[in-house]
Amino acid sequence: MKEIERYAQFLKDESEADSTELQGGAMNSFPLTEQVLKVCQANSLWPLTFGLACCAIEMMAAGMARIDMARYGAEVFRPSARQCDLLIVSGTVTKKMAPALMTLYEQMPYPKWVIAMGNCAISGGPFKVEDNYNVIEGVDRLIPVDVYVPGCPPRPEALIEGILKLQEKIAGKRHPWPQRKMKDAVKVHPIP
Amino acid sequence: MSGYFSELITGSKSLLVGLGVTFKALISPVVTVQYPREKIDVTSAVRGHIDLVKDEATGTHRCMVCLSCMKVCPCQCITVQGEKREGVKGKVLTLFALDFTKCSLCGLCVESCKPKAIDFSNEYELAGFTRDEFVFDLLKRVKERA
Amino acid sequence: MKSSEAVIKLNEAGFKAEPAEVTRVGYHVTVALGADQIRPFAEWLLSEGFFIDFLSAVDASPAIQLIYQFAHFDAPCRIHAQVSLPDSGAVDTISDIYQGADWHERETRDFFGVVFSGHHNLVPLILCDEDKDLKPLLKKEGAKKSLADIGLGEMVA
Amino acid sequence: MVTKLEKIAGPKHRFLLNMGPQHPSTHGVLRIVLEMDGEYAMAIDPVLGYGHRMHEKMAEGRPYNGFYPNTGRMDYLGAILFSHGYVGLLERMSGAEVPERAEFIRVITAELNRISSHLVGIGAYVLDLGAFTPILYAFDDREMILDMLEAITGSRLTYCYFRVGGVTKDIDDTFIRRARAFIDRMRSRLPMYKDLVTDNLIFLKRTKGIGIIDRDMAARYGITGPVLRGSGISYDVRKSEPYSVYDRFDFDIPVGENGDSFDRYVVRMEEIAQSLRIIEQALDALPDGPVMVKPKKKLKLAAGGCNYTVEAARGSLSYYLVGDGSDTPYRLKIRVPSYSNLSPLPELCKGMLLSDLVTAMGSLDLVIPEIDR
Repeated sequence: MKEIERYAQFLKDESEADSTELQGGAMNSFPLTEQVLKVCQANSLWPLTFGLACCAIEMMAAGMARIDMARYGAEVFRPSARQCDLLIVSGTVTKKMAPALMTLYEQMPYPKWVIAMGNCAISGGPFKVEDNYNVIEGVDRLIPVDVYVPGCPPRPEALIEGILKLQEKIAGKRHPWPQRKMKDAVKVHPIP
Repeated sequence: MSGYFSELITGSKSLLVGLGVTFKALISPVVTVQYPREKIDVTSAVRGHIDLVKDEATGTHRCMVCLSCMKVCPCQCITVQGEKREGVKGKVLTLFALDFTKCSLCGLCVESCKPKAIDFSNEYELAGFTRDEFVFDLLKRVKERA
Repeated sequence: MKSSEAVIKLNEAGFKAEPAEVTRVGYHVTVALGADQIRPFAEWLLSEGFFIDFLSAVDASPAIQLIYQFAHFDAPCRIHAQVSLPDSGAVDTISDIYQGADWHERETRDFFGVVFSGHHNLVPLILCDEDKDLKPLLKKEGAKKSLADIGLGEMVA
Repeated sequence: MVTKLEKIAGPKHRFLLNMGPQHPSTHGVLRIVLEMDGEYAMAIDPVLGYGHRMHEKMAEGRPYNGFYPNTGRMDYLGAILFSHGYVGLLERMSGAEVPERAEFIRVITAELNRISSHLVGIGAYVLDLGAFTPILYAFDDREMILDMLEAITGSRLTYCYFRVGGVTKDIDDTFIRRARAFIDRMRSRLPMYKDLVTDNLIFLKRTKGIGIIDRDMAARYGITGPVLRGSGISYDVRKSEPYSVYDRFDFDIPVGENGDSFDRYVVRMEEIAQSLRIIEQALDALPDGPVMVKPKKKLKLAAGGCNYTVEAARGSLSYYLVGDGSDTPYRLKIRVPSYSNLSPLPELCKGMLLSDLVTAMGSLDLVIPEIDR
């Protein structure tokens, strides 16, 4: 457990120290370019194909026809961490899984973001019990987390909501271009 | 050699049949829901986090601090506190906190509640920047809804 | 094989088998085994075409009870065997007869610390390396109950 | 076995290859350490435990009804089937009465859940083999089931719907109408899956003759479920040890011929058709009455061991419970089907090409958190 904690501290320090510099690189000195870059980043998040438990099925469902994640540029699930900039931790992280998860996070190139999906990833969820000996109580103890999506498991819409929140964090606006022009009125899609 | 060509033909045929399925899907109605512009018509049965029910008659909650929900919860995510007050029968609710990040949405608390003071909300699309956002003070929420 | 037939055959082969009330306990035959009988028992079952359902343990005083369950593909016949762990803390492996028992035995070692002598690879399966001596399913002092209290007493050979 | 490469170049080409725990075709968090000879897997060592969530330990620390949410979280694709086993076990031990209507509703929802589980299994399997499109259709059909189940259970995946003595909510006319519409739709979609996948030459070439399981191997490893039935053995707990009201329905057990990956896939497709038959019969014969008999306040079970076996989506699932007279289990052992179905992998895939190993493993239809519990 000590080793895992040291590794987590290392990842945290690294991301805090260099986050601003690494996220935009030299482009940070040009505000307009930076803004354009950020809108581009927000509109083409590439998640990692990484399912841990129940929530992974809802993550898959979010990528399928009904709730199409591709509408937000986040459909390109990459099997390799080195091609991704979004890690969706969808499920329970166990003690055995923790080093692998942190390695995956480290393998991702900057800029990178993390969504903790589901109660298990947020706090251990239903497995945060007295005699817990194997479940990590919250993935934010291991890696920095940007957006939390609670639920057990959250509906796919909640994951989309999380991605919209993440876009808000990256680009400063809830609906960066081109989705900004969306109407406010919400239509209800009936089930036959 | 003849096997090679017959395989080539059956293979091409199976591919064309498969493409036909794709073509049919192309002209069939769209199934994608344009969330968040469109929302699926989720039923009232859908389980969001629990919430205190507002009684229309009295304009307040119906909880009588029997603590049965707190005891039955397998995940220990509910904290209920009450106190005795002068002139009031039974206890008065002072705190009803829900740590939604530990909840497993099993519904045992709602079933165990005799006065039907708690029910599932329909908030199924939560997301936030910290985990503390999901520790709800349900008593405050029910008062705000008034 | 019918369960009544299995009881007769098991007794003929030298194992203490009894028919069980299936609507109450969910298995057809109970067998009380001695620790030295496990391997012949498994060999007999394999030759009769039974498949391994699971293998596990229950922590109780005075000794951990090992539970073996086998069933048959062709007829409803579920055989439930119980073995008392000897003082040495080790029983014979059946992982070379029933290869499926390999993981079950490793899991039982993880959770209860039972050693299966003769097992070819008794390393932790489920738990991580630093927890290999945790034995999470062993009862704490005071919580452990006697065999009679948990209703498994009458089956010990 | 000596591979071509080994004949030419000797055994020097062996190297270790790590597959997982993050790998798209391990269906979750399975890790496999492979000793490769060129492209051939010569030794296979699955490493489990990346999704171990202590279900058996948790059962010992909480009342009997506190374990309901856990049952749905082991095999999250067939959550209702796992709940069915658990409530069946408690009912057998406590002798609780279940209204007939509740039993029928249990069968209907369980079979719907089985179909949705098989749809994910098939879609993900074909995705492993490189075809992306079928999973879109499979999930589209699955969403219809989830809409139905969500309307009565309140959740899409990890249902907590069954209770000792019945089910929490009655089904309504909307559910019955949707279920009947779904049966018609699914029956019209099955030929489409046949056109798209089953008849596809590439799929046939990838799966035929890969990963053959015979009867002896099945017995030695305790393989059950569609994986076993693909080998031509018609073992199904719903028929051999009928539980609930399964003995009242007329359905077949589909079996394969050769026991290869293709047969396992076909068996799953045919099981969907059989499940539709069961649902149709159950809807026709649905009796009236209550759906829940409220049990006594706290469930306390007498001392003694009890076993309950059901047919889950992936094979036979056993709960073995030892009670001690209190309101918590003394020991709960859960025999999960995928655990035994995965264990022959080292023997099954020895000397296989790596791409065939993915084929064989995908056809076992694994859910890893179920294996690790």
